[in-house]
Amino acid sequence: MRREIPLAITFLAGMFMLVDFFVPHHRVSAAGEELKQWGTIVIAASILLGIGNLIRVHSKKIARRQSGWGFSLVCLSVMAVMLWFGMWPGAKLGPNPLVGSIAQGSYFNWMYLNMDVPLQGTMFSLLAFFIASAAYRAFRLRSPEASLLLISAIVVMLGRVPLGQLLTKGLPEKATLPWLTEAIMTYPNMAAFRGILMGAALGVMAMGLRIILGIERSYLGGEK
Amino acid sequence: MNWLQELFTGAPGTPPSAVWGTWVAGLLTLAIYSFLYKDNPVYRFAESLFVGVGAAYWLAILYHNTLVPKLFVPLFFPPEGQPVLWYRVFPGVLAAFMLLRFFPKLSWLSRWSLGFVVGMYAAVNTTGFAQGDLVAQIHATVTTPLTSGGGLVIALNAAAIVGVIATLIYFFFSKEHRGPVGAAARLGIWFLMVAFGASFGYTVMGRVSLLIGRMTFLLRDWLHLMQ
Amino acid sequence: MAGFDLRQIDRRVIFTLIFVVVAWPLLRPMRLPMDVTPPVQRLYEAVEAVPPGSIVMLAGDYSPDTMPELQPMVISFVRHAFRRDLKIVTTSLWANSPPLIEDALAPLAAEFGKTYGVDFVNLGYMAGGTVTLLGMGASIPNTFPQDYYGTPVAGLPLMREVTNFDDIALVMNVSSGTPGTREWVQQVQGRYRVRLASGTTAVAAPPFYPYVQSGQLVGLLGGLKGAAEYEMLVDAPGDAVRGMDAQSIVHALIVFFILLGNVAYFAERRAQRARGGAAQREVTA
Amino acid sequence: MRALLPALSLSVSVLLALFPPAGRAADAPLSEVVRETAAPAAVTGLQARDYLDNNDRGDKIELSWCLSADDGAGALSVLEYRVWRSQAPDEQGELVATLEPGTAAHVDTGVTPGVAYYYRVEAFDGALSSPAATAGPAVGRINLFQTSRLPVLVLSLAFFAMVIWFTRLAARGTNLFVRRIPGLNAVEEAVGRATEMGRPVLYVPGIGEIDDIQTIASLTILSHVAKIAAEYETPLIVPTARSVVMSAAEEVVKEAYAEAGHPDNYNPDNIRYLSDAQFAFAGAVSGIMMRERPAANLYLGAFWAESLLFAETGFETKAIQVAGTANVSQLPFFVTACDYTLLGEELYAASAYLSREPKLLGGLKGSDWMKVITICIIVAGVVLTALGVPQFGRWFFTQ
Repeated sequence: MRREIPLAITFLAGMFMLVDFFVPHHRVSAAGEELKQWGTIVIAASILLGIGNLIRVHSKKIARRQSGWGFSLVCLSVMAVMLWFGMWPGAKLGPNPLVGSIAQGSYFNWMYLNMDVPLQGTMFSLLAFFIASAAYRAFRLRSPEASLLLISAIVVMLGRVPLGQLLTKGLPEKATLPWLTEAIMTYPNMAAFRGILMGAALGVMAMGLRIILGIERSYLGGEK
Repeated sequence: MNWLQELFTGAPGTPPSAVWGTWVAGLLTLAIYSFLYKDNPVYRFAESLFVGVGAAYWLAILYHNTLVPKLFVPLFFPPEGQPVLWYRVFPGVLAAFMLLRFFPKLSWLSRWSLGFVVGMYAAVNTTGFAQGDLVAQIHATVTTPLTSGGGLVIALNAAAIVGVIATLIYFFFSKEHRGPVGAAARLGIWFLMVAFGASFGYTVMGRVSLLIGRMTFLLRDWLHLMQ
Repeated sequence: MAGFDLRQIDRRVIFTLIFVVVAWPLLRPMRLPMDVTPPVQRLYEAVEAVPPGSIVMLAGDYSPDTMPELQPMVISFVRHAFRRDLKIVTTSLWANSPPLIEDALAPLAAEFGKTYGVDFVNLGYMAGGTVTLLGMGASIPNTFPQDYYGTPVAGLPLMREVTNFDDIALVMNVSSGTPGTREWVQQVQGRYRVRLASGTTAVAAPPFYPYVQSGQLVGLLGGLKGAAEYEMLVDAPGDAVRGMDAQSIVHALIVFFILLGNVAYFAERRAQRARGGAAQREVTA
Repeated sequence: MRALLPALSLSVSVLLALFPPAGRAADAPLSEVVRETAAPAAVTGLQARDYLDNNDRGDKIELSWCLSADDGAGALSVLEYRVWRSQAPDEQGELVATLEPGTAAHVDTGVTPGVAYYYRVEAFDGALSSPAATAGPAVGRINLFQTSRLPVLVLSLAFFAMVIWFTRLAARGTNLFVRRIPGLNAVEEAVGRATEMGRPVLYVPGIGEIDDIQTIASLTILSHVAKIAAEYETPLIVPTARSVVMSAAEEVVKEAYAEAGHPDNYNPDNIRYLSDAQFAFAGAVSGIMMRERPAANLYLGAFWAESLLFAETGFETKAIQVAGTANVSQLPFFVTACDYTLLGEELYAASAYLSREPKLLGGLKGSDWMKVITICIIVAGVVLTALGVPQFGRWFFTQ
């Protein structure tokens, strides 16, 4: 029973959503609408799961004094402070509360804009450096395919910025880098990605079918 | 020193909290960049901060923007003149089951919630991909204009149709890539490589843009060096 | 190769070079000229075609990490919409977006004299991804019962005019991943016949060209360049246009690195072949 | 703004009525001045019918009419049209819409499906309403199938039938042909090379979670690689970014060593959990490459931005590199920096090829034949359109 009920729920939820797609009957739509609202609530809980997991991993690290437990402490403390700012229920003090609110001007919002935003932004901007280094040390014309790839890449890299426009200024329009770039994007790039899109769609559909029919059960976890 | 003063007080009219904020943001930015020299405790400190702030933000906004309006208000505090949506108890129970994962004895109940979510997503994705990425793309390929736009455009459009077919053949696994199938697959890989080249160029562009964004912050908003 | 080996350059030298090359054009702008590409032009025209007074939706599905690319698009779109007297409803499938959208809306609302609740509404974040999109197809007020600040939507005059996508003249999705533009195309555009435009990161843009060709997207802004072109079209050059000089120079530098690296690579291979060493040598070196 | 306009035009028309411009008063026939106090002309030709779309919920009724003769003509312009709905022919009913001048059609979206309604439309000039035009009964027809989505249903059913058919064939043990993916040869060669050189093999199964199908496919290939490594007695290092993936990888590798007949050679220390954080993980893997100098680096699974760092460091250490991922934006970096790359679907095909699992084979074969059908449709559609028969292609329009 520990497997049959979830599989039955999966089947029913899935089949209903399929019917909802093809049948516009108002009773189906009305039920479908409420079901979709349920979906958002349950999915919200699955996000809570991830955050709970994070707390568990870091508290374990601190409890066992594993290497780097100090960093775990930093992580959990800042989290607690920010949660207090953002969710403290007793703090609806005035028209613009600084605590217990997520609105603009609150402490919570300040922490987000001045800590989360720069940290996230900077983390990914590191990649510009790494790409430059890899461009020099690893991107090679090692085969005809790789060569074709790099040539197309170089055209696009130059043609997509104002510099490319400047470099081929005065040439006939259809020989300029911006035109070539747009042509690459609109024709071969479009065609190849359309092929990939269709193939990927089939993969997703096959997976969906297996899940709804209960052939695919790996998401339920290992034990019987 | 006008500039030095501005560094610590901001442009005229800037509230102190904003100046503070910019300083915090600036120092955290540098802490992350220190990774470029090598992995170090300052970087790891900033990284832990990143994880903590991120999780707290997510939890709070989930509470305020999803759980309160969708679950708590309809169940416990319905707006005046509106009935209690008692049937929201069901997703509430499923949501609670989901959290039972943390209790090994009861974690099997979380599969009910998982089953619900996974089944729904599976169906929604199936129809979405079928309509948007399969049928709509077939339609668009079949109706590619081949009679207007001038010789070059017609040729390029025709080439694009051939490209779609060749790419599909490249990802065909039920036959060896020999003979005509092999030739078509070969053509397919060329199309793929040109497309990946475009992707490469665009990815480089994206990463560089992110760096430009951070540098604009450092040089303008923090250090006031840009006009 | 005797003497100086190009391959021995420390990564940190390259890192420093990149740093300088990005900073320099920001401090000393060159203002290289720039044309507008067709997907951006089409997006601009699609917004121009919306009759004044209509409601458009700004769906922000992004986070701070891609803000440099996407925030200029959000700002330009809001400016464009306000200037044309369109009303804006914003939604987010990404938890990170609402404060960022708020950051773009607040100053522009002040500039154009727009009132919250009447001319624009920020509905905030809703969990659920694709399922939320379908919920909006049935009823936007039921899917977002409150706005970002917790005000019930029944209390917002603008939201009384909105039931579902039938009331939305155009959706502008600004996205940096999943759920994002692909989900909007799959779940909303075809299913509810919505005019959908998209602004995405450069990384995400190339796979969306099939959607542009098929008309599933009425226009596409790809990365900072797309944002810069849009800024030019709405006649308000900002961070994106300002970044284009640096972008140009760094691209040139990276192309130079690729060429230089390959020259070194082929020189080394030739040298090895001359010594009679096979690829084996290369691996054991 | 929109609220202002009618108010503005109202006040203008009131002003005009009170103080007619000199020229106009002189020219205007008397009758027109008299008509100022009369109601505007009624609309004509009002029709109400089910919204012409087989795909709605049946909650829409479409109205159309011809504009009032006074719409936009002269000073006596219509300010708005008022639409009333009732369930009896002679009732006034409920006001459901007020529309701007120049509007000659309306879709009433608030009706209960299957119920008969009567409609009245009046032209209103700010003071008086025209006689009402009436129409009805009209019923919002309940639809049972979205006909525009028929192509989606047909193609999906065809595809599902093939998937189920091939899955059953595979389950019965029928030998379904799948061509060998060249990338697998490259993987085997790489492991062989590492053995010759007496150096370890590094296998990174991506940074995806365990429920990512790419991770699952990668673990299948890992099992294959582990068997070869066990036979050759070459150490196999598997760094992971998720603790659950680590336990799964442990199982897979241990089992493979046992199957290859070398259970004693299995070294649990080589299956490592490094870090959940993306760049910390990338840094730690690069460290392994520099210190332990694996001669073959295999990156198969779900990769994001860290792909670049792996490929670069691996290139530096001169290892043979084979990569594979379905994350398209990372493929270009792998193609240019690795010796062989499995592109997108090839990763799944390789895992189906190796595992021979019926559900994977069924999906793969079904997809294959669906691709053939797709190609046939495209060719047929393009040819027919060129021959002047565009209907076939248009049938696939689903919006």
